[in-house]
Amino acid sequence: MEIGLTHYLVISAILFSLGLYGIITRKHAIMVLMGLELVLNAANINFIAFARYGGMNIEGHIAAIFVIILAAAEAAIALAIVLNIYQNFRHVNVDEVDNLKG
Amino acid sequence: MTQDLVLPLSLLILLIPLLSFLINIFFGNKLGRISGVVGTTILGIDLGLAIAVAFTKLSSFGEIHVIQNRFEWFSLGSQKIIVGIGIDNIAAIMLIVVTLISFLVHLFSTVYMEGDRRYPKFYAYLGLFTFSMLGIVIANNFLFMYVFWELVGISSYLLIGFWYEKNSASNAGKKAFITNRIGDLGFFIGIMILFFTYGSFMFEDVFAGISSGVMPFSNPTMLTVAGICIFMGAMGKSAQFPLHVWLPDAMEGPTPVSALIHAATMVAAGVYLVAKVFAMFTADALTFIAVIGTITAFISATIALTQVDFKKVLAYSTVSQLGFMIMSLGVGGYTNGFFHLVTHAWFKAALFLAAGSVIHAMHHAMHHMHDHHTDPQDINNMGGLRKTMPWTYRTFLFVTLALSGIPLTSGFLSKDGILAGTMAYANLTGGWHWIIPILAFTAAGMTAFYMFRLTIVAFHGEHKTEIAKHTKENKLPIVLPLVILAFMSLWIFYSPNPIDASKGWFHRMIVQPKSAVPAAYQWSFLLTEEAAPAVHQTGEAAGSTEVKAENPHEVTAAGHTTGHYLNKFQEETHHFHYLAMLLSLLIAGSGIALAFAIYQYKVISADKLETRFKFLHTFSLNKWYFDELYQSTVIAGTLVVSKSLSWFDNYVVDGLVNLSSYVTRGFGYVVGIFDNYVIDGAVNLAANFTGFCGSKLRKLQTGQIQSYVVFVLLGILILLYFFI
Amino acid sequence: MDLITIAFYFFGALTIVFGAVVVFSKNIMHAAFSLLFTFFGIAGLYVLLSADFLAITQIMIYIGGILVLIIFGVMLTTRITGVDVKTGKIGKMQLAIGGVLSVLIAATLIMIFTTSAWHTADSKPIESTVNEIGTALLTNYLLAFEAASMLLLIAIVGAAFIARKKH
Amino acid sequence: MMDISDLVKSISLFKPETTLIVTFLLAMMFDMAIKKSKNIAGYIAIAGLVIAGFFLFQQTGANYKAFASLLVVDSFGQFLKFIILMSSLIIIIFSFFSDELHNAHTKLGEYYTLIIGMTFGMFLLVGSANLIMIYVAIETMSISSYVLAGYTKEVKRASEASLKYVIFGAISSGIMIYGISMLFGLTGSLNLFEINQFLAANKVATLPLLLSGLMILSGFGYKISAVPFHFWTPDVYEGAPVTITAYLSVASKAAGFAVLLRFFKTGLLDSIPGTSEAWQLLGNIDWHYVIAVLAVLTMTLGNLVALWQTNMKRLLAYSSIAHAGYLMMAVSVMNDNGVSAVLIYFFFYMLMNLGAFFVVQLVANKLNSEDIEEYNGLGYRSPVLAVCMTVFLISLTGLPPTSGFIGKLYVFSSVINSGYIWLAIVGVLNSVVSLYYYVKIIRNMYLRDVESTKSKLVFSPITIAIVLMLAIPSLLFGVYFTPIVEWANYSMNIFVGN
Amino acid sequence: MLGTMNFPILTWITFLPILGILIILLVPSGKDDKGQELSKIIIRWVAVGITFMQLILAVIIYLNYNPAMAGVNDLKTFQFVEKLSWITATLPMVGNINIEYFMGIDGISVPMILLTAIICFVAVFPSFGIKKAVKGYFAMYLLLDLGMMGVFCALDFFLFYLFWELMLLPMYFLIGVWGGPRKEYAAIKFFIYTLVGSVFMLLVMIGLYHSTGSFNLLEMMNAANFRGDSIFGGINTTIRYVAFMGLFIGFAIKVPLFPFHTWLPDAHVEAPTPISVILAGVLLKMGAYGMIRIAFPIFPDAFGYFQTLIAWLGMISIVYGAFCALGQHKVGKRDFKKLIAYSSVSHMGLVILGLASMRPEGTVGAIFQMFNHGIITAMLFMIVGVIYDRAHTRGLDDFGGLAKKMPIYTGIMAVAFFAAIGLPGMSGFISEVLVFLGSFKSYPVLTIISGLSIILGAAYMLWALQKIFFGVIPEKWQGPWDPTKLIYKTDDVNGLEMVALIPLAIIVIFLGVYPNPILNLMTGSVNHFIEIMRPFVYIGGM
Repeated sequence: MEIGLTHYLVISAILFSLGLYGIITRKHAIMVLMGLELVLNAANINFIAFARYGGMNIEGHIAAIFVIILAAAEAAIALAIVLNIYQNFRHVNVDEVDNLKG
Repeated sequence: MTQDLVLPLSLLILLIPLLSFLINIFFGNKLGRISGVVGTTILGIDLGLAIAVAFTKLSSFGEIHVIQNRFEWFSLGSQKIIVGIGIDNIAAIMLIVVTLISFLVHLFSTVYMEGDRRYPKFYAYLGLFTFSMLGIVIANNFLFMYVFWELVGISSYLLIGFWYEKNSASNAGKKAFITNRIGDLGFFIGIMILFFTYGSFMFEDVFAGISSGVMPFSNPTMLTVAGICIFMGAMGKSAQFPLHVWLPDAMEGPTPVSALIHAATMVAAGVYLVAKVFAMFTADALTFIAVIGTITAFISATIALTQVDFKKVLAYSTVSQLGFMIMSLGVGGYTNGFFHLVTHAWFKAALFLAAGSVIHAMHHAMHHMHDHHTDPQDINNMGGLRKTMPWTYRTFLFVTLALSGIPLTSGFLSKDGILAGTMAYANLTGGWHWIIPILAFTAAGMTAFYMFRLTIVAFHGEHKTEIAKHTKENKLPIVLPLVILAFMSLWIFYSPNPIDASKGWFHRMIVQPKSAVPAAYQWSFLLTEEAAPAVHQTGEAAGSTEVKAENPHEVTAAGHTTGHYLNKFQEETHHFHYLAMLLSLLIAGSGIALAFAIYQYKVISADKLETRFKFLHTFSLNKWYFDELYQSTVIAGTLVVSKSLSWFDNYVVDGLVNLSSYVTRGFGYVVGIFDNYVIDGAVNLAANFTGFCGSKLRKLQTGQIQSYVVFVLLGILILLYFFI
Repeated sequence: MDLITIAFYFFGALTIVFGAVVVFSKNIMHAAFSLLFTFFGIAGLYVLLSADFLAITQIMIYIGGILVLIIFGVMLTTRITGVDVKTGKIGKMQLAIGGVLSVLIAATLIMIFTTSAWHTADSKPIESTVNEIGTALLTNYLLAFEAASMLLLIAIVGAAFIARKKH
Repeated sequence: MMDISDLVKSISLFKPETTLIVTFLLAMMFDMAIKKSKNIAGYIAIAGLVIAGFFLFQQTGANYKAFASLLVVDSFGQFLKFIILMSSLIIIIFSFFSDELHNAHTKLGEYYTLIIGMTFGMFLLVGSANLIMIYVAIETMSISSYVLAGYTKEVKRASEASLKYVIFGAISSGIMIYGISMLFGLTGSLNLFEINQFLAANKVATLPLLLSGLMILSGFGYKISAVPFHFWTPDVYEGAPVTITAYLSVASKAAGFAVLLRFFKTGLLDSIPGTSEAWQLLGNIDWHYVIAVLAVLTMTLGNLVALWQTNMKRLLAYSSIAHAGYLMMAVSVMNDNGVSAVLIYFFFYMLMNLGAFFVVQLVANKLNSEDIEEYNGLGYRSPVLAVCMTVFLISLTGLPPTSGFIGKLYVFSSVINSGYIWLAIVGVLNSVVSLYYYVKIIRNMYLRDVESTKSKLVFSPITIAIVLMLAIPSLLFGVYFTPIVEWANYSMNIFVGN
Repeated sequence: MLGTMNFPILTWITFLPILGILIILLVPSGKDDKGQELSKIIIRWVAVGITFMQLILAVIIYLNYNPAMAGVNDLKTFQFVEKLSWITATLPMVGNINIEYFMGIDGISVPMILLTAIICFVAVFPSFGIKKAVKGYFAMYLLLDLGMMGVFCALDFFLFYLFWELMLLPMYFLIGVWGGPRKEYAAIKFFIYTLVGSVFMLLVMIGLYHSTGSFNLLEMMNAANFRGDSIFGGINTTIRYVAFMGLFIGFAIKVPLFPFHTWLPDAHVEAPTPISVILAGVLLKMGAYGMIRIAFPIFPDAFGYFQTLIAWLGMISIVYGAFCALGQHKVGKRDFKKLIAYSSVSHMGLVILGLASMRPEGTVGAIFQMFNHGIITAMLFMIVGVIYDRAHTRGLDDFGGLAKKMPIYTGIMAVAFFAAIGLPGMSGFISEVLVFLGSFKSYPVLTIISGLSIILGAAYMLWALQKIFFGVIPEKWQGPWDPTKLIYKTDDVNGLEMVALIPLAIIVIFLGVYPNPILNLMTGSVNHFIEIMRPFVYIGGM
């Protein structure tokens, strides 16, 4: 079978779901962030795959680049915040950070 | 006096008592004792004017049906509310009745109410009452009638509850007012039907409309209904079965009030109303009226037999006599019915004032003896008053005779006419209608019996208590009214012939009005011989200030032997005149005789009778077995009926009234609960449900970020599949 | 099966298997290192998709930058000296919900991806994308590019502020 | 390809944003240079905002696709940029009086700087016409706001808020970018104008379009706190400093609505001539209905849950969710009337919501609590403040004669005019529910603790003046609102190209 | 004639309270006790002055009003018209949005303005008893006054709505701050209940605006102004029925009509005396006024459709309210105010029944009943206030025998009670009779059932009268006044209370004897109103 667009998309879909699963189920904040990275990478696979099969559309690549840049920035901020949480709570279990509710 | 003056003077007569009311209510406290004098004086002036007006009307303008005016009270653009005042012959007579009795009661009260804390207020209320009552008298339209009807009700309420510290008094006032309102509702519905149909409140317009054949809702039955509705007003005010229950309770009011309102005037208003609008009643409505009147007359007569409270006896007697009047009007005896109203007013007022006199004396005696527990109104505490209170006794005796229908009294004339009328009616209509004269005669007999029982027990014999022994005759202001009223009960005032009133001025002046009801819905025997023209005349004259009715004299002149009477009924009444007279004399006589036998001469022991009735087998051992048995079947039988009817009245009729009041209040309670829990509950439920939803939705906000993510993803999925 | 196919399946498997390890692993360090392989697999897929520049960027920024950042984070927030590098117990309910939801999402996405028509066009002759990307970034995407630089500046300021100890 | 003339023109239209960048840098530098002044960055920020406002005003009437269609400069954007600018300005002023911030830090350089950065991000977002640009802009404002939400970083709840915010925000934008990738796959373009043209010319599969649309909506929805993307809102609003809460509730919402409307109108409008009455949207999906359902969910949830809140900030958070619902009602009608209603509403919403938060801030300064019970007897302890608060709350409820009523009037007007009677009924019933919790505050202020022995609260005249400056317009615009309506009507046309 | 002058008298009478509010707010609260007392006195008399000036203006309006000009839907025959452009803005879909400052009065509003002025003036005096937060109280009081006046003057729907809603908040505060023990509940209930009603009104208002392109009420009454394709265009459409119902419910809540009445007893029971007076005296009238001014003439076809239902609701309210009042002697605490509150439900039901009849008698009667009920119920509530001030209880069981201790009071009370049960010679009688006469023509059976209220009314009123005034004075009333030992003051009414009560009593009796001064005002307008409605309504009977 010829490898086509759909194959990549399926990989992306699985990766996306895995990422979400990680976000939902992991306690550790950094694990949640890792899940998030999977999600973003899934999106990137889409971009690149669509770009490739949409007539080598460079826009997809640009988009992927921006996603990577922003992921980096976001990761930096998120980690800083997680560190701050660690300072305040002495742990980084997201499900235990639930004082604000209701 | 010219005709133009009649109405302004009538208006003055109407307003003068209001002045009394205003003076006494606003300045009463300053006036103090003088307020009685002021009130009496004002009423005296009023009486003078009333006499002048009435004489003018009757003597100079007797042939003019009604002197009246009409003016716009207020308007709603095209729809004008026209009202007016009018004096016809019955109004003229009523003016005198009301003002004279009111004047006498004012006078009487100066002594009787002496020392009451709210003496000025009493006079104020009397003034208000007189004003309202006069308003009813001179109204020539339903609206004014209703207006003053209500005002009479409220002043009656105030007067019955005058001693409001007593719970029974304020309860009685309330009961009277509310019971009256039930009748008033009917009255009001009747008015609405008529206004709706004929577009006017004026009697003449309504009658003209009816005689032109226009029917409410285009249905002749509705005219009957309207008539009965109007009559319901009369049932309330005139204490007709089953709305009569308030009247005995109303005796809680001061006795002069009972004399004025609950004997002579206000309770007669119902009769007056029926007389005023007599022309609009259909045959069915009249039958209804007659039946109600008969039932009332009979039932209350039987009840009066056993009462021991002085005023209660008189109260039931009043109800009974009102029944007579209503009955008379119902059978078509217009003139006699109204005649009885007038004669009854005098002697019943006299009876009540005499009762007042007795009670006043008893009170004084009790006061003298420092006794505060004995019931001063219980006839068994009296006895022998004949000696201590001679004037009271004499007048009382005389008016008792009048009430019993003994010749030479006015009561004889009027009652005899009524009884003859019932017989004529039964004869003309036949069938079960014969029950009406039978019951009427029985009631008449009982009237004589219980009145004499009262007289004998209270006045004759020995003093039954020490108190009775210490009673003294009252002062002049109390005695004088009694004498005047007793005097008024002489036959001579109404007819030169002591056994036939039909030749008197009264019967000449008070002529049965022509029925406005089309012939198809009216008793044929009530229709006058000549028909249409007079009606048209009325219709044409609708705008003018006065209406000429058909003149009886002209008819007499034009007609021949039978034409002497206006209609078949009167002719028939005349036929029965002597038979009825004979019968009634017989029955009244035996009633009196029985009373004397039992209470005066103790030929028959009342106590024993009662005991034996209760324990029949001990009766059988008695040596006067046959004798007594014979006697007791009549008397005890009557007693049984009386007792049971009394019971019936107390527990069933009154009970029904009370029950309906409980039911109403209970319903009010249920509605209250319903309102609190269902309607308001629904509102609160909506609010609580909203809050509940909020509190549940709030649970979604767990505080855990991951659950939020789950919700977001779920949300997207649900939205996706929802909108697909 | 040609080389490309084999390569695709290799990189695809690499990506997914290690992706799964990332989210299922109990040990956070294992997860972090698995993430490295995932990223590497993705970079491989990029190559297969003729995205040479992206593949390099992926390796450089993600593996070189972000991952290192993450590992630093792990180290700073977890007591390395202790044994507690595990990520803690997770409620069964949460796992079940997460599992079901992820499967649902994957199923939905795969369903959509396999059944829908996508915008496709004949590809131009494949050459290096670096040139094109460079041109685009400085012309059509100039603003986005500059804005991203601003964003990074903000991120630096912010991250520095947050991560800084109390002064 | 972009030519030089386009670039020159674009740059000239980029002056407000440029000013913001310069301000950002200057603020940072001055803050580092001048150690003594605590608020120096704030003053610079104010100056910068004023200048930016001036440049923004200069753009009146401009309609241009700048930077090769990355950014659109139009009157619609200008209106919302003014809203954002004004709220930034007001928030900075509020911050001068925030004990919360001043107690936590000796210097607030980063704070003001980040506000400017966030303003910059929002400016970009309002004008973005390219999905990548939108993503970058959202991230720019988000990253600033994550930090700002946790600015009082030693405070536990602030750091918690910040964590939740960053995780939720990152995931939402992750989902959004995945949606963008799918849209890119469907249309082969990231530019809204081109997407529009592609959709007009070709038929695309409904299901992926819907899914990608919903995923993109999750990015926008989280900015405007639409259900079910709202979950961060209460927690973050409660945890963040009051000033930031207020800022998030107005400015970032404004930017969110801007991009939402622009996405639909620019990207999906079927631009057949003469269809300005109601927008025909491309792609065979009833977006009216989708947004309407979300609007109903949003306002209902916001109002119902708000009933139970006892923390003022949290209550106002739910209230702001509810208001997002009302606004979405106007969005859902998808016509110019709706846009105009959104703009009008937003202007008034800015006044009243910022006012309410400022009162919360002032009270918290004095009483150290945001608990609703602390407001007991406030009407007697500080009459002016309480009266102003009452005005804000009544305005938020939407009762005349306050400006909030005018906002609601226009929203319902647009809804009814489009025939969505049921939506209007749900809307008004919701505003009845909302009355309950707004009045609860009024009740506490006036009905509770009437004969209080507690001391009077004295506020500095300048803070009172600021509150009055928000309260009086809230009232005045309720009886004379012509200028705002005219302005909104002038601004309601979203630039859709040729 | 003032009517032809350019003096904007309606603006003055409406906005005069603003002046009062400003003065009141500027009065310094005083430093020491003496100063505070002085400031309270000043504030009170400012309120008296302002309301008195309003009363004078109302009388001037009354004197200069020309009853020959009908108004209702005809701008030319409206009087004292002030019409200014207020809001003009272009909107894309509906063209210009035009909101006008449009005030004017006709025969339907003049009695209401008079009523408002009278009630607001007399209710100031019982307000003297307010001790806490006097400044706020009178400011709110005047604001309420402003709103009420405005409602009766406005002819622009938007303006009307503005005034309508303007009353809510002051009312909330007046009940909530100065009310009884359950004031919070009552206040919020009032607030939410009325808001529910008015939001529906808002929607219909917007719909009407979109259909006619104007907020002008008079234009809305002309079917020609509705664009054919607009939502309310056409006739007898479902949406018009729904819209009418929306308006009707909005107004019915204010009336209050069964089953929307449950806020009323609570509000009355908890409100302070003067506010009960205003609530019963003026506020309830607004519902019925709104129906006549807005709901019925704008949707005559829908009115025709629902006419019988409305008549039924009127009847149910009459009987139901009366039963509830009667039931007061058993349910819970026997509260005097609750009794009167329910009697209000009953009496206002009469208004609705009269309106539903669409007969001149019924409609004139209904409006007159609004006026009379305003005056009479105001009296009743003040009367309750008088004993409440003395006894600090309103429980009917706590009283008895007061007639002896307070004779003047009893006299005034009797007037009010008898007026309330429709005794002839009192104004209530005329209106009751007119309503029944009118409704009997259209709905004879319903009218007869409603007639039950004549009996029930007498029953509950006399029952209350008996409870309070008759019988013996309870122990706790004897001896020197001492609230702590539940010994009550038994002074008779004082001068201030007389000032409030006597004029009302005079009005009641005067209008009972000679109702023309009020009836003449409205007959022209009402007849015109009926004429407009005639093609659409059922008038029953013959």
